[in-house]
Amino acid sequence: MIESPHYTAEHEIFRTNVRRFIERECLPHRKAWQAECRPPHALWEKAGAAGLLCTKMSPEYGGADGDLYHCMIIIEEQTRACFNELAFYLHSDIIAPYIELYGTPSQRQRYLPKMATGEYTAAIAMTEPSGGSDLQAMRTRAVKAGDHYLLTGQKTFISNAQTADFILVAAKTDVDAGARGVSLFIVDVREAEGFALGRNLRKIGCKVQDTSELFFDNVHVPAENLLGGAEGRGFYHLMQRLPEERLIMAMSAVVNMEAAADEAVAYAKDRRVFDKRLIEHQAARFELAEAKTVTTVARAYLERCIDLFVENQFDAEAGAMAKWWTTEKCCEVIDQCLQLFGGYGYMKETPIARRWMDARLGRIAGGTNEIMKDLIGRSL
Amino acid sequence: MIESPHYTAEHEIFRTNVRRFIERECLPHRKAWQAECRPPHALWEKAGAAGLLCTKMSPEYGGADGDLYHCMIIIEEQTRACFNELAFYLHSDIIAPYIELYGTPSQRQRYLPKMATGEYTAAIAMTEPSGGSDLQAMRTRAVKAGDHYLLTGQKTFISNAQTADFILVAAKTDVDAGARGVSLFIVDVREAEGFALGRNLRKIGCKVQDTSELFFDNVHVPAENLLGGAEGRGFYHLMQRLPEERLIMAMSAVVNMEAAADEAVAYAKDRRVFDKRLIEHQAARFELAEAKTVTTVARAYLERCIDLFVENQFDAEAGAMAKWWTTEKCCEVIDQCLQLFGGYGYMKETPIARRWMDARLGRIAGGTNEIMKDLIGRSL
Amino acid sequence: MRETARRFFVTECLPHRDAWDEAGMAPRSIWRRAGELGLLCSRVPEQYGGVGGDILHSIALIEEQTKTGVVGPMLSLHSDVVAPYILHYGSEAQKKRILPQMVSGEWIGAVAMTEPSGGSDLRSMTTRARRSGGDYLISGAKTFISNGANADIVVLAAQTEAGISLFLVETAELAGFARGIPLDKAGQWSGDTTELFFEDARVPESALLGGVEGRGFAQLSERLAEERLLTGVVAVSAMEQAIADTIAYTRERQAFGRSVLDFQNTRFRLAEARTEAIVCRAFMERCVRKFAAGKLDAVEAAMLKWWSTEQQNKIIDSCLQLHGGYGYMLEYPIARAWLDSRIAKIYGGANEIMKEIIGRSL
Amino acid sequence: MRETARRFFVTECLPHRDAWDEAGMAPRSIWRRAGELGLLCSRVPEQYGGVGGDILHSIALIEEQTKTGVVGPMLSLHSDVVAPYILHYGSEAQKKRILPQMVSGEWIGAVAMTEPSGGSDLRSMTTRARRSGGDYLISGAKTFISNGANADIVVLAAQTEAGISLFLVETAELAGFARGIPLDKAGQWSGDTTELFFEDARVPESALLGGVEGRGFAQLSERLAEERLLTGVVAVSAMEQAIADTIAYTRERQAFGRSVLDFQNTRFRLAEARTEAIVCRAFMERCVRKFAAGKLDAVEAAMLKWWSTEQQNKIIDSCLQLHGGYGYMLEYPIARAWLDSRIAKIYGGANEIMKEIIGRSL
Repeated sequence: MIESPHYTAEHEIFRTNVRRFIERECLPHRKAWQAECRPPHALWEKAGAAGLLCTKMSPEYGGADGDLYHCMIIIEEQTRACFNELAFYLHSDIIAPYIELYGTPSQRQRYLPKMATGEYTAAIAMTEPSGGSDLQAMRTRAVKAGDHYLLTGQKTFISNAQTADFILVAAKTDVDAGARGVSLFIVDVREAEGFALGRNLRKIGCKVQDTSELFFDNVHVPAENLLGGAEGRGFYHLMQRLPEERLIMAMSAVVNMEAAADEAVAYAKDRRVFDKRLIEHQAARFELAEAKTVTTVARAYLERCIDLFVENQFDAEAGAMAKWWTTEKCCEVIDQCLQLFGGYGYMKETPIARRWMDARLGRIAGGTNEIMKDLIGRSL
Repeated sequence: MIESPHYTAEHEIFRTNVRRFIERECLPHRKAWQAECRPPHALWEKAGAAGLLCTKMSPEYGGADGDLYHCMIIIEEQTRACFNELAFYLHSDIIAPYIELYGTPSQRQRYLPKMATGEYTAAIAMTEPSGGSDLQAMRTRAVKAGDHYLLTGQKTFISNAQTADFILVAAKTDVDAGARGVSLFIVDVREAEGFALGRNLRKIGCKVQDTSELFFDNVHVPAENLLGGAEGRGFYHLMQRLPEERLIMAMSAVVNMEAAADEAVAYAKDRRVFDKRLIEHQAARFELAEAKTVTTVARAYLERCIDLFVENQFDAEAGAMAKWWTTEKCCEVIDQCLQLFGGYGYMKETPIARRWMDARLGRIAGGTNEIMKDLIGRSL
Repeated sequence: MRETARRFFVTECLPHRDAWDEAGMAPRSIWRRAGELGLLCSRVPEQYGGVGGDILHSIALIEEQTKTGVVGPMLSLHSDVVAPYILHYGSEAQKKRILPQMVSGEWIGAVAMTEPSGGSDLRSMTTRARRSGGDYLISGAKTFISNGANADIVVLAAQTEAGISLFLVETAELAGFARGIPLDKAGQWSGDTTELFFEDARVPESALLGGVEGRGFAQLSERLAEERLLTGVVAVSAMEQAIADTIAYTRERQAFGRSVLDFQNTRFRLAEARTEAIVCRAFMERCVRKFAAGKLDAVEAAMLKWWSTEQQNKIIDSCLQLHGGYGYMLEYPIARAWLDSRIAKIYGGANEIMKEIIGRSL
Repeated sequence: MRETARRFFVTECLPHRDAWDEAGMAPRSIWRRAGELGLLCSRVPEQYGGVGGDILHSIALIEEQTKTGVVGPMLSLHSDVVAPYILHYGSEAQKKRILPQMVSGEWIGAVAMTEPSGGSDLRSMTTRARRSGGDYLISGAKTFISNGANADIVVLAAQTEAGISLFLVETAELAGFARGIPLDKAGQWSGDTTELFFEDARVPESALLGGVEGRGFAQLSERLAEERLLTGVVAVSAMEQAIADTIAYTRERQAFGRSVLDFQNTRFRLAEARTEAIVCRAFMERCVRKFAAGKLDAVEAAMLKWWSTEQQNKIIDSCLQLHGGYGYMLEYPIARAWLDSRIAKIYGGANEIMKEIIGRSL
């Protein structure tokens, strides 16, 4: 799908695996999972067995010692199959690294191997109903009581929570310390008293991906489950991880708009209207020329971002730029392409319609694009 | 040019006069005036003699007792001739009404008849170099000293000042009273010691219209020249006049974009490229269809605004909306039309190029469009 | 009438929206209820059972329905698109027979123009009606037919010897007629949309609308201006409602210690949206006045259609964004408005077709 | 080289900008000075008097010139558009004769393609070169010719029997050749742009570039990718400079008691602009790398040309707006940048032509 000098033969074998997995293990069940509004827990175990999980993780914990391109390949193959609605990367490339990078040795030993096999699935809980992206305004509290913490609060928009075995929860351990009062806890929700899984929220798109509210009422969390073992590091950890998380979102957005443009070109070459192929109408051709230009520009930009990332120069501002710009253009290109499909573009069976519904989340998730612009604006 | 049920036979006679005046008295001199960056004072006297000035003013003071449509007709005829670069309406419909509505009887008697004949030309000075549109931050002071005021301060972006016989100047009479400390003064600049006319600023467009900096250094202004005779009314007067002023700017923007679209349609029908008329290329045709739609929508909206104005329901928010939206669309339409002219669109002799340069000011003058949005936003 | 409509949509439709969404259509019973309340075909004259209202009645109904966000039952299509075909081109017998049943909600109407292969291109229509004795035999397939799953009466476009003609097809017990299952759409879930199939379906000669073959294209063109006008009405109502919802939401919602509405970006986006909605309404109302005076032409109707639906989508997208994460959740009206509005740039003639109509008139 | 260029533009050009604007062109003396400093034709090999640099030399020069906002002398046209025609298609004799004079700034180069009636449509070209003895006689008119008023050497496109061909026309003492007065443009005032007229102007057979008739279209197409690449370089530099100027201005400028940069709207607009500039630069640099590797194709060059100039104009317009009233005053660089940049969407092939090139490749 993608020409890149970075893909090795090993990457291409991996791609074949991924493609086969999606075709055999995901697509046949898509409708059922959409109806359930979540994937089954067994999917994660299958994905683990197929080597799709935690590809970047150290082999010490069962990972594949891979790179960002493994994540990219999964995104590419999901996109090709128009199965972007489930974020595999959330488990492998967003949550697992918190434990691998910041966890204590025993936390790593306990959680990472099971994440790699899919025995454990995970979620991460930052956003709160009242606060949106404002981490400073976080109300969830963790009060130390001997050898454990009591966690109380509420979270929302939490992906993967319905099947999660544990959830990485951000909470204030010191309410007066602002950002420095935030800590992360690994909450084993299967055995946590006082924890309640709220509604699985109905969304515009991304139907297979569950999105839930969470309630914590004096949930007993052992002190050893404080990530990294030291209080007040949570905000710092989150901030450190954000550029990579946003880069992954940008990867997804770019690949998605490329797929949309390709589908639209193919359709426009095939479809006949007013005695000509659609692409022979100049206005349609110009729309496609614009869409192809944007995707080409976006790909060049993405490659630059990945290069910077590899060189450890991809900072918060760069992450914010990549995230807002690519998700914005992704929606624009998809909307423009959808229009070319006419009435068929509005039918859910058409991939472009699903891309349109799914992609809209990109401008909101991971910090709204307004938050991104604010961040960039402050750094001018 | 414009179909409107509001135009009477008298209006049409007036239009003929205006058109003749522009053709005979303005266009032949345009180049010379552009080189001078200002019109001659005599132009105003000629305009007065031809009945073009102060058409809305009461006959008591030499006005024509007309309506907003006279102002509109002048704008239409200027636009048709692509001679928008001089704002006749500034003299007649923006400045004169301040004196007619808020002036003392003797102020009216002294200034209005001479404004109607063009013997006096006028300017209005609000903006300051440091403050932009922020009237509250005004630094120009008027200190009472017996039967006169001493005016000190600096103004900028003042139109018509090079030929003005008097200038309506906003100044603080009470620095502690905020908006209620602002007063307006009629300053007879021909005889004012301490007054200095600064540079005539070089602009992107609107070359015939002079735009100057003004300096006041203890300028002696007789107390009888305080507009209306009472201090602290200036801000209120300015606010009251703004909706009409912005409506006039909207009129100008709408008429201007209509002219641009018409010119572009005519050109596209005439010009042949790649073996077809330009308008036969679908992409060009769509551009024109869009431009014509925007102008049609804008005209409907303008008519609604005028109706509201006639019914005294055109408030500050409505004025702000009309101003930003029409000037924004005016620039968009003109830019889009200019593109169709290819290289000719960049030549000053082509009307579209001059429209493009002149119209850009509309998004800035009379309060930037950001100020307009701020005003609307606060009223939500 | 407006008050009755509001109550009807709020108390009798809105509570069932989720169920109707699930079913992919509104039940026939709600059509009869609408008929009972006098909400159907308000412009049909009294002699055919209606109340003889004017375009403002139609607009009031559309506005109230749009404000509640209830998509199905698609009353306006029935009342303002189908009924006028019969009223303008039908024989006296057809009017007497069909209109009262449409007014009462016993019969539901649909229009069938679009074909799977043709989109907005009427000339490429392949559905044919050929004479057979005193009847016509109709064969072909239609798609994207709103109200198609329930329609008792279909205004059908087909090729005849003399060109495109319209037929009034009564679907009850019509041999050779079949409906597809409702299409699964990105939005407008309670508005049923289906394919219709005709295979030598026999209709009497009297079903030919207007009595003369080959008038279909002219009839469609005449009626389309009205349909596009009303699309503009929906668009304006939808954007106004979205703005109102968003002002309320952002005023309430707190972020970084203040109301989201207090952020300059929020205020600017809403200031723009509100201005654009007011501009759009001014244009729409002028078109309504022209229509009422019999002066709305195809070009201006096309301008209204593309412009208003473009603005509708742009504004609703921008309003959704101001809702943050909640904007993506279906329980918020803005999420549904976003899904429901996208088709407006496509139906009733795609916006590109509108630009073509305008461009050719220059 | 970059440092020399910067000093040259800042100290030897910028102070004269107003005078050159007034004159509608830069004087010949500044060309010779640029030659002296080694700023002309930096990619010409040493054997023809150049320094044998690469595309990065050209880019450095363009960036430094764009940053100062100096339009004329239009060095890049001379060095990066005209010289390569000679370098790629000229005979050894032509290269030896012409290139050293171009490197030194003795001769100024221009390209003459566009005609009054044809715009970007090369096929409709009416300028003709017909054989007459051992020579060609050229007749026709060209317009929008940059450097036209001073050009000593013109790469001229004309119809020949075998199709469009390019000629290297030396203008000194050329009978039948005339220049129009410099055109009065909306911007780019010191960049002279004129019409050129040919009436049976006699050039030797050797003036035919490449020695074979009918290769003109192919030669133009080959060179245009390079020209469009460099247009992208100008665009990126111009937007970066505008953003830097605007950040500085809005940080300094006070309104309503705080810095204009402190307003959320200002920050958002500049955040957008900065992101777009970074995106544009990433794409431009990738195109440069491809060009250097001989792999930049016409389609990608077309993408860069339209996209970058579109962004350039959008960003500069938005930056001008953030200057408020001062943005409209010519003493501020942003006002000139706004005027100067508009032509970029038109020259080097209008952006619509670019979309056509891309669209046809799909």
